[in-house]
Amino acid sequence: MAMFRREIPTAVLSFVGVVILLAFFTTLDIFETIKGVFTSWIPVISATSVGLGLIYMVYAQYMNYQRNKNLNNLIYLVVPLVFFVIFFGTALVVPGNISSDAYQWLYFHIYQNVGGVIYAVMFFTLASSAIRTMRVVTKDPSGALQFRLEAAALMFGGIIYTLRQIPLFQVYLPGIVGFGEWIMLVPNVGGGRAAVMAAALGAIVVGIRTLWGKEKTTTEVD
Amino acid sequence: MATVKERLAKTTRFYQIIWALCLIGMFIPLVRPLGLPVVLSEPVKDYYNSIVDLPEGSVIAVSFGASAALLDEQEAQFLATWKTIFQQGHKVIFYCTTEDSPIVIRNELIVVVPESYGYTYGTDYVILPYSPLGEAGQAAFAQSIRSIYSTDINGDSLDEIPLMEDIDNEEGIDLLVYQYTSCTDIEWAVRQWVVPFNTPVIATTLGCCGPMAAPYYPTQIQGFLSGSGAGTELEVVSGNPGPGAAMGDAKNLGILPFLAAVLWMNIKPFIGKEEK
Amino acid sequence: MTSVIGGLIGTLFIISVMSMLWKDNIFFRFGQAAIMGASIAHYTFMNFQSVHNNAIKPILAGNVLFIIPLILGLLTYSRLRSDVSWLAKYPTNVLIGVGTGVMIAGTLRGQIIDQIKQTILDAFTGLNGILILIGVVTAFSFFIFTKEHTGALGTSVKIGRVFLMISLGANFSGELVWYLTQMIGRMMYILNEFIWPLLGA
Amino acid sequence: MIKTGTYLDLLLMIVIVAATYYFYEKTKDPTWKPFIRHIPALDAIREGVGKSVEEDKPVHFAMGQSGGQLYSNLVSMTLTALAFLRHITILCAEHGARLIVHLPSQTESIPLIEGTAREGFGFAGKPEMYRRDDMRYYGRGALTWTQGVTASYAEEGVGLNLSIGIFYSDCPISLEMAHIMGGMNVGGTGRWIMVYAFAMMCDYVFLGEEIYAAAAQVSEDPIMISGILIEEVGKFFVYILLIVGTLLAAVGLDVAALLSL
Repeated sequence: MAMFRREIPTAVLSFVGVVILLAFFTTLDIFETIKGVFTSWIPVISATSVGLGLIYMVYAQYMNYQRNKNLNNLIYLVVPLVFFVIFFGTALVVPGNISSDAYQWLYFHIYQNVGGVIYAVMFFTLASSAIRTMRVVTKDPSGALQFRLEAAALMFGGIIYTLRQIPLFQVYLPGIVGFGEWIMLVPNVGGGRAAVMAAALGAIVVGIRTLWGKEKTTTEVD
Repeated sequence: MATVKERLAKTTRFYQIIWALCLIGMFIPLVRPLGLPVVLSEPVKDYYNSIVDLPEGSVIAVSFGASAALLDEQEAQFLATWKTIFQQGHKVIFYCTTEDSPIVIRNELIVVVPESYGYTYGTDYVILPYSPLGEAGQAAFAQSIRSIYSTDINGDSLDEIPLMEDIDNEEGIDLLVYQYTSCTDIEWAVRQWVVPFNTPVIATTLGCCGPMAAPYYPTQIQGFLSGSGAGTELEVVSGNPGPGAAMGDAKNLGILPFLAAVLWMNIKPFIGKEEK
Repeated sequence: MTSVIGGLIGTLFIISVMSMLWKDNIFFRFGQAAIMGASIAHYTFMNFQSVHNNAIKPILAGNVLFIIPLILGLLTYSRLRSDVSWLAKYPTNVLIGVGTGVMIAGTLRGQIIDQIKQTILDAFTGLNGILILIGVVTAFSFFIFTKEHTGALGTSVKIGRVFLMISLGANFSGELVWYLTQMIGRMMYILNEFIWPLLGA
Repeated sequence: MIKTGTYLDLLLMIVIVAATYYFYEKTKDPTWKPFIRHIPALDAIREGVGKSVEEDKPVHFAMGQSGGQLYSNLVSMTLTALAFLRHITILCAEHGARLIVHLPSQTESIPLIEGTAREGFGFAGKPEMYRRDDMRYYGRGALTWTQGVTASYAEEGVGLNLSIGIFYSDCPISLEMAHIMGGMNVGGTGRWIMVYAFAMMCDYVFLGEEIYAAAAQVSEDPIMISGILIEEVGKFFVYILLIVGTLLAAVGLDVAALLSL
């Protein structure tokens, strides 16, 4: 029985991964066919598991409310369920489903609209963190001024590319477009490429360890 | 000596003042537009040329991974792209890779109206429904469209759709317009379309994803639009005005308080205002 | 009128979410909870539809092989009972197997070899290309973990970190302007869907 | 039989597989202790757990709104985040700190995440500390995730906020809100595009690929630690290709064709 819990699932993982690699490296059609079958399963497995999240969400909200019966926790328990029923019910029952006028109304004014707000909020949180971080010169405890090279580089890349994206500066700050593009296509590419390659190597090593059956997170968790 | 909490409250108040000023700055041009001109960049020109240089009737696949929440950033790109494609008479296969995409694409096509360009659904363009593809799904799509999508968005079998008659994999695709909102997803297109099949790819994405797409341009991806600014540029270069212009105007004043605050924080140490 | 009411509701939701920038409050909690319910409903519905289109329909059409991913998907729910929770390893391991295989296959070429190739080709295009090469070589040295960053390696890492920071700055800027656009978009929503219709403009 | 255009990929793969085999053999020697440079952010995790206990606030662990990707190129990052989850679970169990895990939107990853947390508490000898209601799921999208996380900070307080994994545009809110609410931010992501947010908002940051090395160090597992050395072999290979390729190009050889093999 223990074999079904550990060894066989690990073998399944390795088999699937190796077949996909063989499909990439070899000209044998059989591997390409098997790869096609596996990759077509992925969306189905992923989509079928979606109810699990709903169960976890409701459970956590319910338990929180049981532990601490305050108004906030009551809101978290009831309001999501109410809106779930409104949205899901409309999509399911109203003719036309998600294309119906009723769903489109809900979607546009609530889902899409408020979805956009969260990114709007990020403008403010990001701006405040940048104001805090982009300080090229600071005072140390003795009162002496210190130049921070890395903060200067961060600010250089950040501010120049910001100016390049703003029409006002494009018009009234000659050369800013070219300079901004240069930042993006030269130093950014130099640093970014190195980071991409390093992360890729890290990912491949973890990947091979996983296919080898030595990745703890996939083998030891029951 | 201020406590950590008090200092935190003080800095938060400072940020809140900057935030309020930014809001006011954004608001003014929305009521009184400034109307500044637009400067074109190379990736946008190449993006546009990739579409218009294709022979008429070429097949373009649009991997559509839109997020409804991000339409402010991408709507100008979408509308200008669809209009450019339809003006050239190319055939289009839209396939939806996020759960928001089917609604977004339908709404976009209500605005653009392919039929007004002489298009017929099923013959000149088709929309495939949502499927959570991920990178593996992109690989599967390039290999066999029918292994991922058995029907179109209306539930009709792909075998009954004239446009899809002879198309089932990357061989039938002349250009991939890869639309995405998660910056590293550009790698999916590179790895699953460019590396194995050399399919020409152009990309349309958020402003933040431009720096991540840049290392792949122009060799692996032929052009890209990043952000609403690039959408506005495409509107200009393609001669299809859209919602991008108003956005550009409001950015001008909205960003100024932030820039002033960064400048102030860097001047402070020199005038002895810096707290330890 | 429906439009103004929609605009009003949308505006109230925008304000409720943004109010968290001022301080935590009950309206923010309400808005957050409502969106959580709405979002999971949309997500669940679209995925059910996806299962219907990509699994149920093919199965009914005779493609019985799709029963397997359907069963695998259902096995993820075994996590809810601790005595059978190990069954969930099968679907997760199939997913990880596919993910790992696809990732390794594409990463070798797309993220490593093609990047090296492009860096070398760039290096012979002029000063900018040489700068890219210097950036790649020095920034890459930052990611060496088996040597202390001192001496020549230390110098290389210092230069590399400058390139990395400029790159981070550019990334930051792209995001900042995007978020600014989003804020403008929401202001346009309030104006176009609520204020102007209300004023009859 | 081997596809043209994949020879060099195969060579790199063979180099890494051979290095993997070599170093796995090395790990069988219990006296083998390779040198790995110290990553300062690692100490901060323990410090942050201590801070949480002192302030009687929970430790928050997040692997990103989209941090449960099992079938994309980012799967390695998901697994790396799980190594940190196991580590923080053990630390919380040892110090008696409450751990709240903010689940990503990918429901298919929940079994793995929950299993890792449960296993971590079990390993530390305190399985009773595992609470399913502290596994928080917020639905799909950055909107609900960031709001859920922010609400949790506001409601329950935040001592340490450990954010490691696949982060998109969710982290500028979650990190900044944790900071504003007095939490200590430690984190990192392998997604280069979002590293800036961590660099700007965290008290201690893992820069890009450092998360893989740090995960190996926290695991204290020789196999995972050997992974760092295997990566170094890969880096050596990259440097060789870069240097040799540049020299060959300088003498006029068609390097593009060679590297397309």
